[in-house]
Amino acid sequence: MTEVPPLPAVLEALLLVTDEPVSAVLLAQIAETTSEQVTEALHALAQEYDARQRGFELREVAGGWRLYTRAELAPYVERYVLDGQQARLTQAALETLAVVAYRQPVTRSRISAVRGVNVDGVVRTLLARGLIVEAGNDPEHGATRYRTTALMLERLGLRSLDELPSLAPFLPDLDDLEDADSP
Amino acid sequence: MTEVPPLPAVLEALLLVTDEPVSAVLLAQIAETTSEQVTEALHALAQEYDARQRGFELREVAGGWRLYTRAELAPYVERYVLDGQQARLTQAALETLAVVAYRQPVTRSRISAVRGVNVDGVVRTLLARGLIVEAGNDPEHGATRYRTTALMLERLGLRSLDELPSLAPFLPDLDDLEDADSP
Amino acid sequence: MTAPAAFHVRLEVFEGPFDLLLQLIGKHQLDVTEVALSQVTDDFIAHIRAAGNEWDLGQATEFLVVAATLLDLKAARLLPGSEVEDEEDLALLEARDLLFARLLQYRAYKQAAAHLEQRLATQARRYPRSASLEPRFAGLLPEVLLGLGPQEFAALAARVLAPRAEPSVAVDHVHGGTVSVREQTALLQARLRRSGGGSFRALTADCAGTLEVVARFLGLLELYREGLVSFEQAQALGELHVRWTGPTGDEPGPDVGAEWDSATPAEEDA
Repeated sequence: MTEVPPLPAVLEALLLVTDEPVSAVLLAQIAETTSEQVTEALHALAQEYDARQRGFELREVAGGWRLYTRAELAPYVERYVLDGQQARLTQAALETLAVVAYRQPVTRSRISAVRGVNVDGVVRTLLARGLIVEAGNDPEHGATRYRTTALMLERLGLRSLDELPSLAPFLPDLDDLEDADSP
Repeated sequence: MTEVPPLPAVLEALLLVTDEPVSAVLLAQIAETTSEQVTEALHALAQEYDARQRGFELREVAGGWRLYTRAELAPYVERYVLDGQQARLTQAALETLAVVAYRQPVTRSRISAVRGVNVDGVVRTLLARGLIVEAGNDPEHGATRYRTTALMLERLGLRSLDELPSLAPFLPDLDDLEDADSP
Repeated sequence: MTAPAAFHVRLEVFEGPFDLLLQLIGKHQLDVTEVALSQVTDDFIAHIRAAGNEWDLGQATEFLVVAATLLDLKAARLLPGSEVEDEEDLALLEARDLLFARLLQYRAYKQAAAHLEQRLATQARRYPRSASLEPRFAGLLPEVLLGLGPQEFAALAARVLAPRAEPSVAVDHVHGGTVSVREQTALLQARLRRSGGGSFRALTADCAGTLEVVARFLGLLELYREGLVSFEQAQALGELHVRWTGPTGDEPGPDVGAEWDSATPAEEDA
């Protein structure tokens, strides 16, 4: 990038990919500017969203900034959440759940490594759906680890983790993979 | 709510809470309007985001709409979401994906005939990445055929396969190739 | 035919015979629609030689098919009076057109692949909104459905957890003994000289493996090029008959097939 993009755009991009409040200090680090400038830009954005009656609003909560849906629109969001579509998991969520089920207890970074993508959002979704829970910290790095819940077993129709089918029959012949041109 | 909120705001709120591309039809159901109006409003929003150089953009991919960070801001987003990078596909995988995309449903031997090499390993890679799936058997020889997935469209940022550029100008008359295609 | 001594080919990354052929055509700044394929035949054969025994057999066969066609076309150009006269010539023209068509087809997909690559790269720089619900809505979520049973779940897990291969060149190389085209050609010469001819089937009946059959086939092409044998084939894929048309005396025949054997720094003449 030859030209430095405008600060508000950078902030919007960062806010879009997180669903946890982010501090102005952290945002300033990433945007390579001062937290004063960031705070100022965030306030301006919040005002602009309000003035233009956007569907989202920018609020400062618990020492961080986060995008929220506008309160007046809650009935629509509720309808969307209650719609049957939300009962099922996305493919990304299912795959992440599968990794946790077979590798538990497992940290987010390990899941990311397996899936090749950032899984923060998906892990939060699985937590929110009660399919996984935190299971202490990794003794080495101290990172939070996750395990599956009784609800997850119930949804699969299993009594215990011992009943999870072995992966062996499903794993491709490793010889076959040797000349796979991959990632 | 006494007053009906503006459609663009409703759509923005819904797009903020979704974690996969949402179809205009579903959005219309929730917003209680027609999918034509929704589609029109979505296009207008997408244009507005572009014109105002927002940090996010609204894109139609794989038959649905989803908010994305603007591509130019990737360096900042990647600084924040460190493990977000996706592994790149090899030339072999790209070429194989191209043949599947344009000739689907297609068997492995037909892909081999086009590329002049065995493609078993690459096909497995693409299957494992979820970019292609099995699509029944060839009625003549019974060989497994493959097609591309919605995930492939999403990764390419395509609305549908129709958006792929036409191969016709580059292709020799396919009738001449019948022999070449069945090794 | 001389393979220049200074011909040092650094094997570049290429995927299959068509890819290689396109690269070579590009290197000669020739247009694929007009190129006389015989011009790049030497380079192509040189690449095959340079790869030594680093070949995967499945790959090698495709390369050899293309190489054989190229040699054939080249030989036809070098032979005097190569106007279309008989069925052999017609078959050669067909082979050329087919090779052209496949090459053009491959090029089209290669261009499409480049387009996909660029799209993937751009799209990978856009990060999607993927958020869990705001706390006030989380309680509303309907009971979650997995939509699959234990077996399907395990299959999914296996797919996701399957080890990804390292990006590397093919590792399952052919480790069979090296087969010398030159030796096989000498053997064929001696045999044909004695018998005057025979079917390809008979000439390869004592081969120890596919590689030897391939080597003898290449040897026959070389002998054909030298004008020492002629071929007869009643129909496509039918029995191939080889007839010795060279001298029949006791004097040693020409050393043919040397340019296939990269291991021996053989004569640089022809």
